[in-house]
Amino acid sequence: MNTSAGASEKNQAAETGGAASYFSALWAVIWKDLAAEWRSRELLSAMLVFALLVILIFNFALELDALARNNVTSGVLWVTFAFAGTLGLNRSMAVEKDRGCLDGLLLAPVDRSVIFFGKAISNLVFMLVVAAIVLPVYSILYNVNLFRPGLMLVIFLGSTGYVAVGTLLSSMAVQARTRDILLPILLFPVAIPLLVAAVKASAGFLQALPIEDIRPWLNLLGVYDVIFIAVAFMVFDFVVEE
Amino acid sequence: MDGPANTMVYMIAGYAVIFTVLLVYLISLVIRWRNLRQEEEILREIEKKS
Amino acid sequence: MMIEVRRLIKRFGPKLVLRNLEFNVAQGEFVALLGPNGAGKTTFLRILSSLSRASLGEVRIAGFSLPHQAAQVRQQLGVVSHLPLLYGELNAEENLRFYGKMYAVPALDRRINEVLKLVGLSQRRRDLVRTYSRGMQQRLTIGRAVLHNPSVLLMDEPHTGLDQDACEMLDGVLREVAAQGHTIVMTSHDLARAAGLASRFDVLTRGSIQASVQRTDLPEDGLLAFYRQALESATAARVERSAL
Amino acid sequence: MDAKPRLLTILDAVTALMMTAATIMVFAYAPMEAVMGPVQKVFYFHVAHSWVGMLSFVVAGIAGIAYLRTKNMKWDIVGLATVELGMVFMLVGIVTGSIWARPIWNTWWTWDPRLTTTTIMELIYAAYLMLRQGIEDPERRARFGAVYAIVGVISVPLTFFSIRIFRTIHPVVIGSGDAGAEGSFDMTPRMLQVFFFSLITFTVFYFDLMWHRIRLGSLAQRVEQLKLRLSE
Repeated sequence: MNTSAGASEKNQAAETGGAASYFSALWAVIWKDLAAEWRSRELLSAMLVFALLVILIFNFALELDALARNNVTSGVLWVTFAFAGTLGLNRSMAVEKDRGCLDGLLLAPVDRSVIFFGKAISNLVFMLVVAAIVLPVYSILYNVNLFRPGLMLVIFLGSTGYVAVGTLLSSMAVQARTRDILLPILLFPVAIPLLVAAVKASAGFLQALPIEDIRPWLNLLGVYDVIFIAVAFMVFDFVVEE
Repeated sequence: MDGPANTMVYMIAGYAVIFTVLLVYLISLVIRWRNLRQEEEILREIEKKS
Repeated sequence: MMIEVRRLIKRFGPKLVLRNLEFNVAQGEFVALLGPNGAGKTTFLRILSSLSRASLGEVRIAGFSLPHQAAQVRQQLGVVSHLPLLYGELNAEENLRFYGKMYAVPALDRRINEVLKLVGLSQRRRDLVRTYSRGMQQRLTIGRAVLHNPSVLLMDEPHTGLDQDACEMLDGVLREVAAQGHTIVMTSHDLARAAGLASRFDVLTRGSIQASVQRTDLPEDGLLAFYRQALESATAARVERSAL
Repeated sequence: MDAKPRLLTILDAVTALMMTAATIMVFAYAPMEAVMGPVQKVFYFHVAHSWVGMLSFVVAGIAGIAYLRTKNMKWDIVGLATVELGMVFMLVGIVTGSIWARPIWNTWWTWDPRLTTTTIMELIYAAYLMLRQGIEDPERRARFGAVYAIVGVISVPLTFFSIRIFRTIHPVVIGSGDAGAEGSFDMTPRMLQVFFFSLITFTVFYFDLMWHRIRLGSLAQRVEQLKLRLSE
């Protein structure tokens, strides 16, 4: 048996092509999520319809007249993203869990962080797609211009932190008996600093406040992203490995 | 008239809350302890029999 | 030895699921792991496949030990569980391509063609997996498991939920896979099915291997008798132990 | 381990003595505050409770890390014990704070950073308990609990800062802080003595309760194991 010789060869290959095979596997995870979603559009359509419904309900609940709108737009947007986000996060993990695909991913000879980052990035894409559709709709419905580069930055930073924590927590939630209700309960309290900062920063850009007033919130968003990506990266192994 | 405000009621309420909650928690500890001991004994009996 | 397991113990809380299990499989063997429900077959297979950790004991696969060299072990393993591990919204080819990238399979396109031919799904390669019958899914699952040419193939009840015809087709695929020199461990509670496939039969009950026999040493139609005897002696041993 | 350890009995006695002493000090030794009157006396125990609540959540994070490193079930019992205690103490902290705020700030509730943060902490640990409830397998329950405790304890300071950027009206008791905050006061030496004595007393009380709660946790674990073994 040439197993040992073959192994050392394989080791060498892993060392030289480590980064390349890491990113090829990472891309494979992202690609299969996006391709599957492109076929069924199950998750995105659910997220979108839900997001639009939330905005509609806010319209009547808050009587979004022109004056009120300026103040609450960022709040309404982030509540919408957060709710639609949990919907997507839950579903995207449940799909893996139900057909045993999570085991399939874990069986692959790749670092666990590939699975985490792959799922997180595809979740991020879903959230950004929802945002990309909600923003123009909101702009038209309420006649406000939401297309400001600052706001885009905030949405990107906020969504990044949200999916980092959300992917970690959803991979725990789907393994619990109460999985359908658990994710928002786990996610919202730890995402509060992120949501506060995102709402405030968005409002700042919408009201065209000077950048000095917005910077603390942007910093907070950045710090949250860095800390929670690092933490999730470190503890994800413990969530998926028995 | 610049003496201390009359806030005696709030003080009493505050300490009443503190001591009540702590007492309730202590009692819950004792009750849980007892129930578990009973359960443990019953289970040990069953284990012996089987 | 392709698989070496020494004094393996697995406990769930206080529950001992595997007790001092010893198990060795040589290169090219096809071992059927038989045993009643709840004997620990699935748990054992999950430990071999690196999805679960042993509480104590030593597991070596293709010379690599678990869990420290899990990545190397995983490269050597193909696993078929009772769930399909396939994505319903992708077609057969895309499923294989995805797993091929995860395993960094070289010359992937050619390999995918080979595998699809092996499991007889070349015609339906572009159909979404969710439209497949249970039998076709199971064949694709096996294709997925052998895609990266693993030296060891682990299968947990691969015949579950299949009708007679599908079982026959699956058996055909399995024989071909075995003929390619893969080492195979398959759990089953269907003795007749296992009898037609495996080269060795091990009985796992009460958390350890109670008996093992080579196909060549088995009398004609003797698997059932052998299996019954193994279970009885295990029960007798337990009664003796508890009487002491 | 069934018999109560001697040291625990001693600790119980010491705690009881200190609690009595602290209570007497608050009512008989601490001077009346000139502006706020008697309600200011709530402050001694209020701060002590909040401090213990904080402490216990930090311990939960540490126990979580320790569990993930060692996989020793003891740390899981410690984690659950400290979360439960933290919830009780923090609840008292919040309620007493609210009672104090009513006459001083003229409102039961303000969205000030400390109040809000502590409330969110309660929610985080309520979620922690719900997560545990949803998982049967003790080993997985411990693992997930540990992960969530770590995530929780990291998010708390961030929550605090995020709300801190809003203007606070909570008095900063130690350090100069924003002196303009309404309801702040200078502590006389006697007040300081009572204050620190309360802090120490409640810290001792925490460790005493932890010991009891860990014993309860071990007992619960034994019972669960017995049940599992019998259901085999």
